[in-house]
Amino acid sequence: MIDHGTTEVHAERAQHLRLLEALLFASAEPLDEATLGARLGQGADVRALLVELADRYAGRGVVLVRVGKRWAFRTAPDLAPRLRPREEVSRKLSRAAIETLAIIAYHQPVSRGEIEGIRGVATSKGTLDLLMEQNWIKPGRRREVPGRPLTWITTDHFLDHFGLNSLRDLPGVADLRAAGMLDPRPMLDLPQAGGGKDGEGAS
Amino acid sequence: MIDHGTTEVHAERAQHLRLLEALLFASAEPLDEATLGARLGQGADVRALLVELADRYAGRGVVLVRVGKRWAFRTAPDLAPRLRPREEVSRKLSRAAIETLAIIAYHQPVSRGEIEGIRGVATSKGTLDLLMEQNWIKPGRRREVPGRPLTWITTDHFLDHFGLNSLRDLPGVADLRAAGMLDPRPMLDLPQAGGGKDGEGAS
Amino acid sequence: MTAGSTFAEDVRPPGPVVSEQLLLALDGFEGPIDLLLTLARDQKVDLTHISILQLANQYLDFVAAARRVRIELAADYLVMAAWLAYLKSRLLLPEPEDVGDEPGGAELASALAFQLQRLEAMREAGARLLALPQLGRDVFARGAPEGLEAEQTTVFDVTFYDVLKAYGEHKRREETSTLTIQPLDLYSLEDALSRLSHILGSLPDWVTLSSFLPDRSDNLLRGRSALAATFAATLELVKAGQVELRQDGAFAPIWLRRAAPREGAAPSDCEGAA
Repeated sequence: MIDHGTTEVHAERAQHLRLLEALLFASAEPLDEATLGARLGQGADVRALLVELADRYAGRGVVLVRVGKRWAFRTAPDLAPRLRPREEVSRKLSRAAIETLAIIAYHQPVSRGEIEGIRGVATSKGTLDLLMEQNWIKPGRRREVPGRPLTWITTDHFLDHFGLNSLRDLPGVADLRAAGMLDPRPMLDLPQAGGGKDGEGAS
Repeated sequence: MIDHGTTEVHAERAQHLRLLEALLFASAEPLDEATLGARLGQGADVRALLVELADRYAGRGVVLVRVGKRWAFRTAPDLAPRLRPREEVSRKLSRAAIETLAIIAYHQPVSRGEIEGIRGVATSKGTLDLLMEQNWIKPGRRREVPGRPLTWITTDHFLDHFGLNSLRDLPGVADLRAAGMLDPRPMLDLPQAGGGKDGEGAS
Repeated sequence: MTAGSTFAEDVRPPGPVVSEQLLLALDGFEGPIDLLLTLARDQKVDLTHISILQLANQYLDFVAAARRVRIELAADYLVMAAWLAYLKSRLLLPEPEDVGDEPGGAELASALAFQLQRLEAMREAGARLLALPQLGRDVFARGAPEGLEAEQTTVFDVTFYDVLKAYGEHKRREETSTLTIQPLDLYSLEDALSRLSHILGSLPDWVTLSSFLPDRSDNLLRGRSALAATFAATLELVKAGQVELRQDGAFAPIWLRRAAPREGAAPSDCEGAA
């Protein structure tokens, strides 16, 4: 008599667990206990069932987690790298972004307004965001002028990434000129006095 | 020493099972064994692991099923009445569509002319379209007879949708075959609705 | 068609009289075969034991009745009626001896029976198929699959050189934006003419052209333009008959002097053009 009763209770509990499992599996959203309770029917101790189910899944590839007051199946966090391997996609940085980065590097600390003044064009917010995302720039101090604009400076990661020891190693304008990076595109090669091509270095 | 070895093998197997479980949980679509094998890495006996995993889930609220050559977790079919959303808005298929689907499923590969021969009516344009839209059928090979008619076959999604392991599991397929109902018997040139302008069926 | 009605009058069909309901449902049929199958079911026997002759009669009756009630009846139904009338005749008459390849009445009848059985079988199969637990209706896939696509992290392909170059380009633009084009400092033909005419009066004898050049060695461009302008100016003066030119060989210095007022001896006359 008692045996029969326990078996029945047992079977009902097992069936509740099955249904709970299926409901949580099929739902696109985490489910709260009230919703689950309504689906299981009266007399189901949803909380206890959920705890039992979570126990069963503990340590498995899929785990039952509580998200706020709601419950959901999730793949085990430690498996994430195996499920979603990281893949690096190489992309070109826009010219505007490279130039902005260069100006921050050379003029830091520099506010966005100043960058725009130097570049002569508006800087989209996305550009600074992008550079910050790459951890190349970070906000510096606010400038103590009206409006207290935020300034931008380069990070250590910037030095690291570009193989610089310090900002002092950034080539100066004269170095750039000497390296031919300020050369105008050759147009008319007018013979100037002293016509030597390398005379510019002196200026 | 031996103990240590077995423990290691055991741990690796357990980890494989966890990963397999997570992969199948995380995927929206059934996964084939080759894909799973590639994710698990070399040396994993995917088939054996899948069978073990399916065993573990047998009788639970969520079960591991084989769909053609692919595997997926699905809620247990017996829970359907408890899971089914209240307001069922499943689109009713037309009789023509059901018949056409059945003919394609049981007779595949089958040409449109043959379908029309069996049904005795011309297939309206929307029927194959609708079945294709549901991703239940797809074009198969062209038949190497005059006119090279296109044949139709069912998709893997068809198996998935109707919970079939393979085409051998189509309801009553063995009996129908035994009764000669699936014989590619040359069709009687009966008058057909829609005028039977394409002689495919007669060939 | 006449055959059909004739038969219908000659042989009373043993089957049930065509029901009004069936007539009303005519639009619902998917063609003659569908109708035949429905009629066959009325025989309430296993389709494998169906009497094709009886079925043909039923169909012909039906068509005749339908044509009495509604004049228009799709051509397919009439074609089928004609075919069944033919089949009936083949079934009732003794088989002729000389038919050769043509199928006999019994063969045609069994082919039609098979066709009906097969269609019935496919209908049942369709119903059983749809009774299976269906994904999204009875059986559910994971509601919130995490997905297995690789997580993509963007790596920007920028070298230090790119940064420097960008800055250099920026600097250059800055410079060129304030650049004003300076006029070229050239020695003009007018300058040379006035200078030459000025000096010429004081010349006693042959002098080299280069000694007329202004001293602008600090500016190569101006020096060269002075040479060109002065040479052009001397040519002008030669043309005007005010100066004589002489050159003793190719690339040799060019000599000039004031022209004598119409004297013969001018050894450089022809060479002056050189």
